[in-house]
Amino acid sequence: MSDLGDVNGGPSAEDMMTVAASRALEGRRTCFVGIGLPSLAANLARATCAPGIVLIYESGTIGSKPERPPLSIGDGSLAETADTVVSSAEIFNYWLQPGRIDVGFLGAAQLDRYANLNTTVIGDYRRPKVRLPGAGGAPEIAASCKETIVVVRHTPRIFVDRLDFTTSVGHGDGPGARERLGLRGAGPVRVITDLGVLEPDPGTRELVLTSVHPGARPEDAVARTGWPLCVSPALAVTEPPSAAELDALRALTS
Amino acid sequence: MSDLGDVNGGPSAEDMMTVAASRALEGRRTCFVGIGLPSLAANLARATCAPGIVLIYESGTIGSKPERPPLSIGDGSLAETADTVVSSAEIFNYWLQPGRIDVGFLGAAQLDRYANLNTTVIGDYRRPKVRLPGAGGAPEIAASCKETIVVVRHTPRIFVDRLDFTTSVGHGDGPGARERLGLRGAGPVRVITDLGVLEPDPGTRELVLTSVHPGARPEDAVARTGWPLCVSPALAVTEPPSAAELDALRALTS
Amino acid sequence: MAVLAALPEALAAAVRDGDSVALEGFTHLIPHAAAHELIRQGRKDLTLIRMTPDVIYDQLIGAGCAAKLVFSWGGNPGVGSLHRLRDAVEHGWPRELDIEEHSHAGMVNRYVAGASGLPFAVLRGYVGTDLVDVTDSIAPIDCPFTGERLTAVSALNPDAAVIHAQRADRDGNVQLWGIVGAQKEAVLAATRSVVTVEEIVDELEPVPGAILLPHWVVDWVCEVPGGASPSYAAGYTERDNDFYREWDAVSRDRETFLAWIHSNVMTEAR
Amino acid sequence: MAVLAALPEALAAAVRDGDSVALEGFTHLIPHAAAHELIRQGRKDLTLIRMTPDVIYDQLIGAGCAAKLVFSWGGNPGVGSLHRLRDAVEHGWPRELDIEEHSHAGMVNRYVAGASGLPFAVLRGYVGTDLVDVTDSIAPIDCPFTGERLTAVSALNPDAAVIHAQRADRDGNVQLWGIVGAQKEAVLAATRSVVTVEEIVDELEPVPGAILLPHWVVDWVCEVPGGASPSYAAGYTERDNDFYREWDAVSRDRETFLAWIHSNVMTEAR
Repeated sequence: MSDLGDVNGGPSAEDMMTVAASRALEGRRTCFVGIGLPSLAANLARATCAPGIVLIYESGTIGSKPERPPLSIGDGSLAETADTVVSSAEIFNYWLQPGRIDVGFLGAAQLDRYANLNTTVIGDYRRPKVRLPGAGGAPEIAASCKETIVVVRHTPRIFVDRLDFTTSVGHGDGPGARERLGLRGAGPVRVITDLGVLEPDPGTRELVLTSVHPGARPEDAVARTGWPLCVSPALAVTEPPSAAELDALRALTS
Repeated sequence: MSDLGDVNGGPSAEDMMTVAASRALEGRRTCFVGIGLPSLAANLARATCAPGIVLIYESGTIGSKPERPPLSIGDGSLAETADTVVSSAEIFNYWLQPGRIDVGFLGAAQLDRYANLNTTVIGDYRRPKVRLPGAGGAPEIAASCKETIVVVRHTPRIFVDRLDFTTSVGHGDGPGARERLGLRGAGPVRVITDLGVLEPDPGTRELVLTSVHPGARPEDAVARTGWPLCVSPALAVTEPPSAAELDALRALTS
Repeated sequence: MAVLAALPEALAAAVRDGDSVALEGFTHLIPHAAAHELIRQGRKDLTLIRMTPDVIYDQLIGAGCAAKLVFSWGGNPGVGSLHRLRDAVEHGWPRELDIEEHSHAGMVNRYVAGASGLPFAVLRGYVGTDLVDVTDSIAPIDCPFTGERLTAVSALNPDAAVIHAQRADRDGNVQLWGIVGAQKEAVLAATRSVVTVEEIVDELEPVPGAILLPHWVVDWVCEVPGGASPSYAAGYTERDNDFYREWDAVSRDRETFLAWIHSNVMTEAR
Repeated sequence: MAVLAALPEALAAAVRDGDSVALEGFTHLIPHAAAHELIRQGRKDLTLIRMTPDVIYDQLIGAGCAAKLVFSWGGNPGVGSLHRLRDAVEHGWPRELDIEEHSHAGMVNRYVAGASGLPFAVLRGYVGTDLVDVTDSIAPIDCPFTGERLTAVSALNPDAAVIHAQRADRDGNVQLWGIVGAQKEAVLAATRSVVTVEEIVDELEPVPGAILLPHWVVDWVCEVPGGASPSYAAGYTERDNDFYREWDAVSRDRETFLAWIHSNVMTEAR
């Protein structure tokens, strides 16, 4: 695992992932937020590069401004700090489905080369090895947001050649897949991990490693990927977290 | 026109119609109210025979308790005195459509022998002689309330042999019509006029005059009806308005 | 993203000749001032959409702004007919008016579909009525699970929605309460939206029963105190029922109507 | 028509073995006390319905009350898996558990259809996912106007809905606010309903963001202060996040779980 300096109290790989994810929200107006790391990253963005961003949680809170990322997406702080709270029916039908939200943040237990996601089962559906929580809002976030960003750890268990179950569609089976399926959002534009950043190739729609975080090596990413991962010839190194970013992150998590 | 004693300040035919309509709500729990005479009768019922009845207006107010019948169904007094106010979408989808409301009160510009109603046009639809306001909530009130009650003046212009336009379905073309159309409410159970009360024959579903108001004669009703109106062999005379009913009516309209 | 603007500028940008426009409201919060501004701007060939077209639609139709009316109940609530609407439908004055006619349940579900990004909505409605024969945006649909036949209505997505609300903050978040009708759905279904408000405030205090339209789904917010009169804004103004009663006489006669428009709309201070 | 009752009596009347039951709530207002009473009453063969089954469903499943789970996200929010749910699905302990699985958007639209008296709802969803293959209550449907293919889901009409709310009045009008989830739809879709409340009051003061379930659509109202704990009731109680974190360890092991149920549910004062 790459490590930017946990021992010295510097940023960890996890911190780098969160910061990189937060930066992906710069210039976005609205974000549909899942729980866990996406919520931390979204609130970090609100404290740094995207102060006016409107955070929308699937519990029905629109414009939540929690002081700390909540444990659950139904926390009281999300409702109390929201511009408005709507019913579950309304959040999915009026707000998510029509495609009015700029970006959706998703996690996954498995992800394939087209950034299709599995959050349902590992193994056989009817008698699974691991029963995961399931779909939640993800299939429609993946379908309807103008763009989605996936935040996952880069491990061979997650980066698989073939999903055990397709819960949420990324770029399907490649070029033209989303259009054929009638999905109106553009799909995943970025996958952010603890090692770097992957983006779909404009032609093949297959994920390409386009950036590595400081201290991580592209070989690490290739080794931890269950398919032959393409590395961009123009591979960049992620800008390390700034002092301001780290301070804001500490303030959110302390 | 029958007259119960306007000159003496006693109840008019209009008063009798309102009182008879209010009595039809006795024992009912919930009523979907149109504007005008139905609203006055429903509020009279609340003041007399049905004190606990929940009045629901298509403007979205549930449990309105106005001191006076409002001019319009969107009056502020309806919202201010309501148990809750919901959106137009919710009032029709969650409250009216599933058939949870006991009785719907309707008026009409034309009514036929099966209590089908026209509130759309007199004459040809595309170039009508009279363009009426249209359907409003009536088609679904007529379809979905457990029962409906129609309140209209008994005139040849209203009681027609053939509607110029079917806006709301009563008993369709007779026995079994509502079932064939998939309408789940029982349809019109009573038509209350300034002359008396009509009810559908249990077999033919055709309206039969079952009661005349004091001072009105069945011949008047027959003469003012555009089809050969059946008069019940057990024709009753409507109980005249009680002092309490008239007092309550005066209090609402003074 | 909401922009605070003057009403004439906002409407000039939001509503063009030939547009479909929903000036929504269920008796409450009717955007009278905005409708008058559309008349002053001389808009033409509009498709006017509303569940309950009342006096302002009578005025827009009588002033010749409308080519088509999409509606479910067109009257002067508690008073009677809309005489300008009748004159247009019955006699083609001042021009022919196309009619697309629904029930309230159908109309509101058309807005819901539009707000939800769906091409249609499903309801129990219209079966056995003649509306099915005269309106193209009604069709049967079968349940894929039970086989039961229901009714579909096509979505409404107006080019512009125009509503009146109690207030907005400086970011353009709009708050309205009381009878809320189909205003949220109309704004969310529309391509562009203009909201007139009684006042613009620093902070929107929460109000029981209030709904909020976030600034990022509203295009223009215009401070127009009394902009609903003679309709009302709960908490701000009262409905002028006398005006509605008097409108009956004003609107019965073409010349009286035109004189009224001239005196009360065309020469109104902007 | 709402009846004020004690929780054991209300649930004994409302929920029978083999029923489909929705104990709804989105993290907020989860009806923990009612779920415990169902376990104490030894209910069997229930079809449990909920968008977000969490700890109480883990408990009901582990206690052997459930034959089937209809859901869209089953986890301990912010903590991880539901180990009793996993044990039932992965190893059939304490019994086999049927699964009917949806997305949130699909589940909530199933409730909306149920509350609206429709046999199905339409959404943009599921296309391209494997959920279509494993779940029978999902089907394609074509727009009769545009020909576009969309997705239909069948309506949910539970035999019983059980929810927790902040308060009710003595007539049984129920008021809840904060994150309101799909509770209104679940109650309106269900044949019978039980609502536990923090308190019963003489008069329901209006609260911003509150919804009201009128007394005539609620069957039983039970005063159960703290009835949502360790979930919370906005304005009354706080969420006990530690409990949710600790549940992970309690629920991992069958014996630890059974001991917990014995000590905390079966012997709880009624």
